[in-house]
This record gives sequence, structure tokens and C-alpha cells, in this order.
Amino acid sequence: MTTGVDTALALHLHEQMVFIRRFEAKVDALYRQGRVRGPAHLGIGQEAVAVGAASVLRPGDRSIGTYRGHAHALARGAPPDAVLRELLGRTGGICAGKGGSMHITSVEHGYYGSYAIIGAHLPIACGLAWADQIRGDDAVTLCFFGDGTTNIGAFHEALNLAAVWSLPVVFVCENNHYMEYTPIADVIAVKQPAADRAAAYGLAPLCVDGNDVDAVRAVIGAAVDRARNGGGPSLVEAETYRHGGHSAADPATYRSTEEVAQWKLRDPLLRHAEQLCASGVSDGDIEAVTTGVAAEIERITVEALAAPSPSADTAWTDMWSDGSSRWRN
Amino acid sequence: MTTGVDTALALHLHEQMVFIRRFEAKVDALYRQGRVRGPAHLGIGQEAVAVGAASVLRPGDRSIGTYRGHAHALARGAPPDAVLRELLGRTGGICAGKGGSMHITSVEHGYYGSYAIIGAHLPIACGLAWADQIRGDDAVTLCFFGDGTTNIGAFHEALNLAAVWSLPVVFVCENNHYMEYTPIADVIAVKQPAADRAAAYGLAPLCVDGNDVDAVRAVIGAAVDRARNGGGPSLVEAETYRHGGHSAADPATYRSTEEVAQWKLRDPLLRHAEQLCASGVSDGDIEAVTTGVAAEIERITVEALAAPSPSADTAWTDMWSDGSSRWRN
Amino acid sequence: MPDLTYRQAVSAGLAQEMARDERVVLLGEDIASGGVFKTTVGLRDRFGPARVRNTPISETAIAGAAMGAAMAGLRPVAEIMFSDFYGVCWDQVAVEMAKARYMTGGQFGLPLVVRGANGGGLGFGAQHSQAVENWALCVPGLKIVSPATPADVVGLLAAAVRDDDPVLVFEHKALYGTKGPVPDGEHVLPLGSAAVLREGDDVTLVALSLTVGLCLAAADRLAAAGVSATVIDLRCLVPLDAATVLASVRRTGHAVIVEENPGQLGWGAGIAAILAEEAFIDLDGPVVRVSGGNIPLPVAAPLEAEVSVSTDRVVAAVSRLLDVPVPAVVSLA
Amino acid sequence: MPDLTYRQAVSAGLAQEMARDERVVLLGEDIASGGVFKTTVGLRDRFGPARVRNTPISETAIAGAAMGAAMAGLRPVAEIMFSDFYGVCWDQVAVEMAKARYMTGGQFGLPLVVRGANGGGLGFGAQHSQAVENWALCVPGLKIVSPATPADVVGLLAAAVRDDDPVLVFEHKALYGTKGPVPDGEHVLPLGSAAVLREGDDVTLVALSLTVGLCLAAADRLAAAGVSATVIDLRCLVPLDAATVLASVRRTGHAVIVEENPGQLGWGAGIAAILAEEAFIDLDGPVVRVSGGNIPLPVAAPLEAEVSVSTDRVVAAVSRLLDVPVPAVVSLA
Ligand SMILES: Cc1ncc(C[n+]2csc(CCOP(=O)(O)OP(=O)(O)O)c2C)c(N)n1
Ligand SMILES: Cc1ncc(C[n+]2csc(CCOP(=O)(O)OP(=O)(O)O)c2C)c(N)n1
Ligand SMILES: [Mg+2]
Ligand SMILES: [Mg+2]
Repeated sequence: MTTGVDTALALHLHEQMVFIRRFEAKVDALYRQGRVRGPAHLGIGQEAVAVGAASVLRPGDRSIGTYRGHAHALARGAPPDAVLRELLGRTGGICAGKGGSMHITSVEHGYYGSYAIIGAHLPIACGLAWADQIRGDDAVTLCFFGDGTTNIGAFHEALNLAAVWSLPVVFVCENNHYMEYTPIADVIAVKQPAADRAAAYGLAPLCVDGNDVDAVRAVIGAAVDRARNGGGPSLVEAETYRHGGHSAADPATYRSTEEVAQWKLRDPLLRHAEQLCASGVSDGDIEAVTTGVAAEIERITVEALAAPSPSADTAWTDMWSDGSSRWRN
Repeated sequence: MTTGVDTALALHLHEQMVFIRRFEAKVDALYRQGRVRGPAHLGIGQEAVAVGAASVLRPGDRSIGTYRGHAHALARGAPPDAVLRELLGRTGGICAGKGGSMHITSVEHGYYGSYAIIGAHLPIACGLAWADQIRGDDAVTLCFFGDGTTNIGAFHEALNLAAVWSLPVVFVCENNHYMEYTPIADVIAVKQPAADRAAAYGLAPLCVDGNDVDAVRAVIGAAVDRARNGGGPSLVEAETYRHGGHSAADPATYRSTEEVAQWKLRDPLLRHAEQLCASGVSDGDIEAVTTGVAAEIERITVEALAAPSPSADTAWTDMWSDGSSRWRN
Repeated sequence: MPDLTYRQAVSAGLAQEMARDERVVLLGEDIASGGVFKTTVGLRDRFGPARVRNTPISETAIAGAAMGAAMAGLRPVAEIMFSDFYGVCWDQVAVEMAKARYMTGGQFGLPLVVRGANGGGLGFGAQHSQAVENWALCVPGLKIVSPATPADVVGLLAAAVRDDDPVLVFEHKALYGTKGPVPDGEHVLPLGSAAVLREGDDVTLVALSLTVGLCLAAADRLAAAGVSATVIDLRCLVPLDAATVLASVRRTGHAVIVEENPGQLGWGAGIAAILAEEAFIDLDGPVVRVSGGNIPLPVAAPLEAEVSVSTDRVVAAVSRLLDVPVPAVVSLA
Repeated sequence: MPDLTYRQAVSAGLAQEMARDERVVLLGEDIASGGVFKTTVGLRDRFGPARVRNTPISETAIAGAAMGAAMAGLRPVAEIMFSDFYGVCWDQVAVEMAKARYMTGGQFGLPLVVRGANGGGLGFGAQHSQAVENWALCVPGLKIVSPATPADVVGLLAAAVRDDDPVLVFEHKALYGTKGPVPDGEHVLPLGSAAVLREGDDVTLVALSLTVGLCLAAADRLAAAGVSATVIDLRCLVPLDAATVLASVRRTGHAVIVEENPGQLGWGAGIAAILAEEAFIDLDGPVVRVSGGNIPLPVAAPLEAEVSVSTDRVVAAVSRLLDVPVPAVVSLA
């Protein structure tokens, strides 16, 4: 963190993390006001994984994630106003109001979607990577999922297929220690839900502190390079924590306040701000990032709330490739 | 193999293996005559697994297997004539003509059925074992499946659940080196499809020569004891080989004649006969087993072929617990 | 008769059966702490962790373990949190549970229940809103229950637990917050007995689960316009009380079937087919279906409303069928 | 016009499309060596191992990989060996593929095909004989094709591969051995266009896949008794050519729908419901369905025959409907 380039990058990563944090805090507030329809799963506390991982990708690389996917879409460059409008059910939503919070997608930015069935997108990630492999492209696919997801059959099938076909895909398990309300330790017979399973697919166990954006960049960056150079898939376990409940509706009373407090000390934003300071970035510059982000989020919120709802007849488009929803004559 | 008791047991195991071998050879012949409806998956060459495993179980223990399940049913004591009648579609079939070769079941003898969807019965085995655990019974469940089955999601979910709940179940993978026509080595990224996955569930890797009935007894016996005494599940990989094709219809041209010949040298029956000789059993005694078995199989075949088909109206029974198939009024 | 919410009724029904029969055991994700929909509240504390078991996220293992346990003499109740998740364990439900008794010649029964939250209306989107009872109706061997009221939740759930065959209970997530009286003491209903909730002469409305309320509301509005409607809550799809529907339609001469699911294929088509074959001679007009759009459910409110069934659409369909003017919405004031 | 078997037609159709478009790739269990049903014979040798890939026994991964590859611009054709195995990957098909385009607001299409062996009749038993097209018809977002002849196998498979939406092709395992002429050169049919195979005035027989042959045979026997039947092969369930069925029934006044699947709920109910709603006024009698038994398929020959549809049952149903004596079986001599 010594050169100007490094500092610019570090500040950029910081801005992304702060943006995502503030964006999700805003979503939380809007949810509490009853303005978000359906569930909203926030990743507050886990930002370093999404931001660090996205920062090692190139345009043309692909990523894919879950219902807890706001961060992953934004980190790839999905327009925040269109994401917010999707959550609020306004015109201009990134999925035209048809997806909502759990299905944020921005193919234009290489984010192939958020999937709400546990594990379902891991095989899909294999397919994305397979297409690149067949064409001889050097694109890489990054696939995000949670600790609880390592227990579903699709995880097993996807990891094995990726390994056997040597696909250019990096699986990133965000181990936030909980499925919905149940600690992951209650439902596995190993210590680490992902890393301790890697050997079953002939893969090395890769672990990283998911609250340290630089560490994430290093470990996932190396895995991405390996995949890009024909070295096949990796499975990375990033240890992290969600500050809030499973979804915005969950008060998360199943966790002790001490546990939460302990993890908040390891907040990835705090830690990154400290590192920025240590590397000579001024408090003022760091403040400025936060102020800019806050203003931007305020602006898109005001605009989104002023936008109308989509018109009802748009429900009937986007079904088939001809744009219609006609299934019979 | 020195005491009289040991010799009697060894002869009994031999008789069982010979019986199963001859039974399946007869099924193969009947299949070729067009007398078996639907597919028939034979386990010729794999008898030592079924016989060795069943021999360490007690009455009240449960076992469950696959479409390649004749051996497993017979080894638990299912009446061979009723099994044969099921295959031939005659009255007196063990599943009343409703199951056929792929679904042989004999609950009365602790064999909870043969399942034809890959992996589906592994979670069911967990449930059988869970029931015993809840009731505090000391029964054990044995679950058989093939190497190819280790790649389906149900395998992963079942193994994890069994480990987390510490269920009294022993999973036995019969590694015969092929799924249908594809070598297992082509579709996994590890060497051993089961043993190399055991650690993912916190289990020890257990391997055994599946063509050595005594070795099978030792390894599976220890696993069963452990399960019975509250030590939780095991995953055993038994290396073996099917002499014939995937099903009676498959000429198995995808295997080299050398490979098949090599494995036939390791035929579990030959080896066991040699051991019997070495332990002092006379050639005549061994011959007598074979002669007796052949006569018995001839007898049940003649009887089965003479039996009529079940009457058509029996198709409408056994659907619901009231015996009927009524779904509406 | 205490008033319970529909979600409380789930816990109450389960508690009633667990107290009665210790072979009744529960398994599912997060159920020990009361469950994501708060439908298993208090059960772990009352009946202990051995009988109320949290599972990994492994629906195939959940369904399979339920099946195996039932084969070995327990009476498990498995929760599939959202019925959409039947997709990841469909083999266990449709291909194992539904067929095991038959294909073994009746060597064992499967006294088990699988239950969970079904249907749309809350903005949960395409992957958390499906009407999955229709998949199950394609598969012989599964009993299918879908209660519309808290009392029926208790009564039908109890019946499902006591039944010796696999029963799928589809609770409606949009009804969890609704309230209603539940009989004191033990409450059990028979499976396969439809409820005639209102008797009328002009048309028979056939409903299930969420659409029962829509039909009752529609009948109110139609009454104001002089149309008298019978409203039938099927309660179960298997066993199906076809006789009650047939008898009513033979009397009214007109049937409107109101199903939440896409019309492409759903239980409403099954009922329509029965009527077209068995009541043809008594029909005075086409068999009309009011169904959800043939589309995955969108999230934005106006879009979800556009593709969903509603009281308005029921009223309009009946009015068209009987050729009467559409009655206006009665003001609540 | 060379004669091909139905199974050869599968390989021929795939080869035609693979030669034309190198984005077409195949994946499935054991397909590289020609497949368990010998439906992919010669393709690995002709198009190479990169485009014809064997997979582990992992249907969820197979379906998911097909979906991902389609999102990224390939046109994959996945084999699900027996359609019963959709059970283990039903989430991928019904909940992911069917919904992805819609729920992303059309951000990508899914030009993919899933194909495999469907149906009963060969003694494969309850877990290898299901008519799974009905599960799919419950789920908007999937196109559904089920050819009855070798020529249609080629033409409809080609159309499926060229279509930009997910298409499920259900081949019938009891038809694999049947032979028929296939047009020379490239052969492509439109999706959603039913075939009127025979025109008659007295009754419309609606069929699909295996039941097409039953209906044609029934029509022959009925003709001998003076009954003239139209036989319609639907070919596709989605898109559905309802117009052709409606037009015919409006003319004949009578409909008999012949489906292999259990009558509890299947595509026949969907057709019956459409007729009961849209052709009611032109119907001169009940809409009759001939369906498989509501039972898992047994193995023993007399049992399987007992619960299955047959030419005899079609003839009997038409005779009953039209109130004519059941015509005797015409001797082949
Ligand atoms: C197949 C399936 N089962 C259950 C659920 C309900 N569910 C949604 S999120 C979740 C917990 C997932 O835990 P984890 O993988 O650790 O991800 P996290 O939510 O912690 O990010 C569950 C059980 C689902 N969506 N899909
Ligand atoms: C879910 C599913 N996929 C595919 C099949 C088809 N199939 C039947 S047996 C078999 C091979 C199984 O191999 P393995 O587990 O090694 O057992 P083996 O036949 O060698 O005993 C396959 C692919 C199936 N029955 N179920
Ligand atoms: Mg988690
Ligand atoms: Mg094998």
C-alpha cells in the first residue's frame, strides 16, 4: 500500500465497500418503512468478499450469486439506481420488477444473476465456465454461496463436475457461520464447511479472512489466475459474518450480543479504513469517500421513490424469447 | 479357519455365494430366453460383498440396496423362489409382480428394498437408522450402492446427515469400477470414489477387498459394531468387479478382455474355495455345496415357470394403506 | 373456541398429535427455534430435541429420512420450508414415497407428512411462490391436503398425521396471518371431504386454500346482484371429493373453478375434465376456469396482482358466464 | 426418404443440427459411446469429445451446466437418460430454467434442449416408466415436445435445438424400435403445430407420442364399424396448437383424449378443460378421456397391460360415447 496506484486502488475498494454498506443500510431502512416488497437479504459485514473478489476480475469474466446478492451485483458495476428501483418495485428496475431483491441480475456487467434456491447456481456456474472452455476463451467464472449451501446435493455435483472437467470456475463460500437461524457447526461434521470438503474433489483447501479485502484479493486473485491459465477450478472459503439477521425481517435473537460485538470489531470497513490511514491516506480523504457515497445514495433513493410503479401489462412480457407470454393459439 | 464352528460358517458363506452366483446365472439364461420382463442387473463377481456384509448382521438389523439387489435380498434370507417368480412375472412374486428385478424387497427379512434411482435410498437408509436411534434400539442399517452413485447429490446429503446425527448406519460402496458404460475414473477427480470422500463428513476412509469375504466380514463387521455401540456411521469402500455387463442386455464391449480376465482370477468364489481347501475342507464337501445349490435352483425354476401369471385385477391393489387404489369418490 | 392464527394452528395441530403419539417426530431446517414461518413454535421445548430435529439444508435427505423413518415405524412430519423446494427433493417425494408401497406389493406403508408454505401473493417472487400441489397431483400415490382456515389446519393436519399413507400438506403463506376459531379439544377432520361453505342455486364456485376466501367474497358481491353461488372448498385434492362437486354442479348447472396456479395445467383442469365427462348432460354452460397467469410470479405489486386470481376476476367470470352485469364492489362503509 | 428407426432418428436429428451449428454441444451419462438407448450413436466420433461429453451421474449438474452454457451462448442438448430422472434435477428444470428469462426481465435467453426416454410399456417398472411431460406442463416457461414418428423426431428435435427457449423433448422408449421414412436433406418442423393424421366426421381423437399409434389403429377399427374419426397428434404441449383441436371438435362434436399418463392430472385434463370452456356450445356429448391408471406402473405383463391405455380401450370409449356397438378386432389375415 505504498505506491500512488496502490493507494488509488485501495481508495476505490474502500469506496465500493462503503457504497455497498450504505446502500444496504438504506435498503434496510426502506424495508422497515414497508417500501420493499418480499424479503431482502443484506450482506452488511460481508462486503470485503464481494468487493475483493470482483476487483480481480476482468470485463468478460462472469460472476453469479445468491439472494444475498446486492453486493455482488454492485461490485461488478450494476447501476445502483436500477438495483434500488428493482427492490422498490419502480419503473427502471434492473429486472423490470420481475425479480426483486432475491434475483438481482446484470448480465451487461457480467453478473449472471442471483438465485434463491440453495445451491442451484453452482451447476449453472459450471455451465458458464464450460462455455468459455469450449470456445477457448480465457474468461473465468466466480460463484458465490454460503456455508449452509455446502450441505445440499447441488454443491457436491457441481464441485465434482468442475473438477473432472477442469473448468475455469472459482467457487467462493462466504462462511458467515449461519444458515438461516442455525449455526453451521450444528449441521456439519467437519470444522470448515467448504475447505474441509475440497479434497473430496481433488482440490486444495483454500481459506481466507473474508473481512480483509486485501487477503481476499490475494487468495481469490490467485485462484482466478490459475483458472484463467487452464489450472482448473478452486474452492475458496472466506470467513466472515453478517451483522444483521438472515433477512431484514429477522432480529437474529439466536446470536449472543457478545458474538455480534466481537465480529463488529472485525468489521471489514473499519479494518480497511485503518489500513488506509496506516498507508498515509488522510482522514479527510476517507471522510470524503463516505460523504460522496451518502449523497449519491440519497440522490438515487429520492429519484427511485419518485418513480412510478411499472404498468401492470408489462407482467406479460419477457417470458419467451419472442418477448411474449403466449403458450397456445 | 481352524475350529469346527469356523468351518461351518465358512461353508455356509460359500454356499450362499454359490447360491447367488447360480441364481443369477439362471436369471441371465432366462433373460436370454425372453422370460424376464424389464431389465435385470446382475452382480456376478460381487457376491462376497453381499454375503460377507449380511453375515455380520443380526435379525432386526436392516439393509437396503439398489436395482442390482438380488444378492442383497437373498443374503438376508429372502425366499429365492419368490424372488425368481417376481423376475418372471408369475404368481407368488415377492413384490406381487409390481416391482420386478429392480425393486426386490423383503421387509420380513430386514431387506427394505431395491431402489432404481441412483442415490435415492441413501437418505432413506438414514431414516431407517434414525428410527432405531430415536427408539433406543441397537439395530444397525446397512446401505449398499455403487461407485457411480458417489457423484449424485443424495449421496452427499445422506452422508452428511448421518454423520451430523451420528446415525447407526453403515454405507457400503461396491466399487466395481464402472457406472453403466463409463469407468468411474473418468468422472471423479480422486482415486477412490467413496474412501476419498469420507473425510468430507468427518469419517475415516475404510477400504476393503470386496472379493474376499473374510475381509468384508472383518471391516464391515467392525463398522456395524461401532454403529451398534453408538459410534455413528461409517463409509466402507469395497473394491470388486462385475463379470458381466451393466445389465443382462449389455455385452460390455467397453471393457478389454484382459481386464475382465484379470478380475476373473480374483473371483470371490474361487478364492473362497481355495481358502476352504487350505483350511482342510475336502473337495467333495465343496462339490456337494455346488450340487445341492444347482438342484435347488433347478427346482425353483421349474416351479416358477409352471406358475401362472398374476391376474390382471391384482394391479389395482396395494396402492393405499386401505389396500385399494381409489383416489376419488 | 379460541381464535388462532393459521400459523399458530400449524403448531397447535402438530402439538395435538405429538402429545397423542410419541412416534410423531419432526424434522426440517430451523424448526427447533420455531421455524422461519413460526409454525413450529414451542414444540422443541415441549417435546424435546430428539423429536424436533433441525437439519442441514438438505431437502433430499430430509424427505428421504422421513421416508425411511416411516418405513421403520415412526410417523415423521418433515418441513419443506417453501414448497418450491420440493424441486430439490422431487425424486424422493414423487418417485420414492409415492411408489414404494405399491412396487413392493404393499410390504410397508409410509405414515408420513411433508408440510410447508405454498403459493404466492406476498412478493416472494418466482422461486418462492409456486402452487406446487399441482405437481403432486400428476403423481399417483400422494395424498394432497391444502387447508383454508385455522380450524382446517388443525383438523386436516391431524388427519394427515394419523393417515398411513404419505400426505403432503400445503399451507398457504399468504394465509399464515389470518385468524379464525379452532374447536376446543381434539380436532380431526376426515381426508377427502370437501366443505360446502355456502349454498346457492345459480353457480358452483370450486376453490382451494387461498382461493376459498376469494370465492366467498365473490359470492357476497354476486349475491348483491341477485346471483346465488355455492362455494365449495375442496380441502384435499387426493382423496378428491368429486361427488360433492358433481352433485352441486348437477344442481346449479354452472361451474367456475378458481385456482391460484397457472392455467396451463393445474388441479382446476382436473376438476373441469371430470365435470366435462361426468356432468356434461347437466351443464347449462361452459366450465369456466379462473387461474393464475401462465408466467413465473413477478415481484412488483402491480405485476403480481396482474397475473394473480382475485375476487374481481371471479366476479367477472361468473357475470360473463351467467350473462349478468358485473356487480360493483360493495362499499365497506 | 430413407427409413430410420425412431432411435436412429434421434442421432440423425442431433447430427443434422451439430453439423449446422457448432454451438450445439451434447452432455449426458454414457452418451459418448452411443448412449444407453443408442440414441447418440456415432456423434462423438463425428463431432469430437469436446462437443459430446460424458458426465458423472449428476443430473442436477447436467441440467445446470446446460443452463449455464446456454446463458453463455452455447446451444446445449442435455440427455436425461430416463425422464423419471427429472425427479433428481427438477429444481434445475422447473425452478431455474423455466423462470430465469422472466425473472431477470429478459436479460438472457436459454437456447437449450433436454431430451430423454419417457413413458412405459416395456416392463421397466414404476421408477423408469413415467409420463413426465405432465409435470412440465404444470410449469410455465418450458416448451414441451413429444414426437410420435421418426420423421417428427428429426423435425421437432431440430426445431427444439434452433429454438431460443428451453425445450424438453420427450422421446418414447417404446417407440425407439419403430421405423418410418425420414425426409431427405434438412428436415425441420415448426413447434406448436399439431398434425391432423386422419380426417373424420364423427369424433376427434387427440393423441400424443405413444398414443398416436393407438388412436390410428382405433380409427381403423372404428371405420370398419362406420365411425369416422379424426386423429390429431398434438406433437407439442407447449406451444399448444389448441386451435386445431378446437376446430376439429367444433366440427365433429365429440372428443376423446387419449393420454398414457395417470388421469388424476395430465395433459389430457388440460385439453378437456379447454374444450369444456371454449367448445362447449359445439359439443354433442361429454369430453371423454382415456388415461393410464392412477397407479405406479407395475412390471408383470398382465398387470402393466391392465393399467395402460390400449387400442381396445380407445375403441370402447368411442363406441360408448357414440352409442355404437364395439367393433370387433379386424383380423390381419
Ligand atoms: C433448497 C433450499 N432450501 C432452503 C432454502 C431457504 N433458505 C434460504 S437462505 C437459507 C440459508 C442459507 O445459508 P448459507 O448458505 O449459509 O447462506 P447465507 O444466507 O448465510 O448467506 C435457507 C435455508 C432455500 N432457499 N433453498
Ligand atoms: C438418477 C439416476 N441417474 C441415472 C440412472 C441410470 N443408471 C442406472 S445404474 C447406473 C450406473 C450406476 O453405477 P454405480 O453406482 O457404480 O452402480 P453399479 O451399477 O455399478 O452397481 C446409471 C447411470 C439412474 N437409475 N438414476
Ligand atoms: Mg451462511
Ligand atoms: Mg459401479
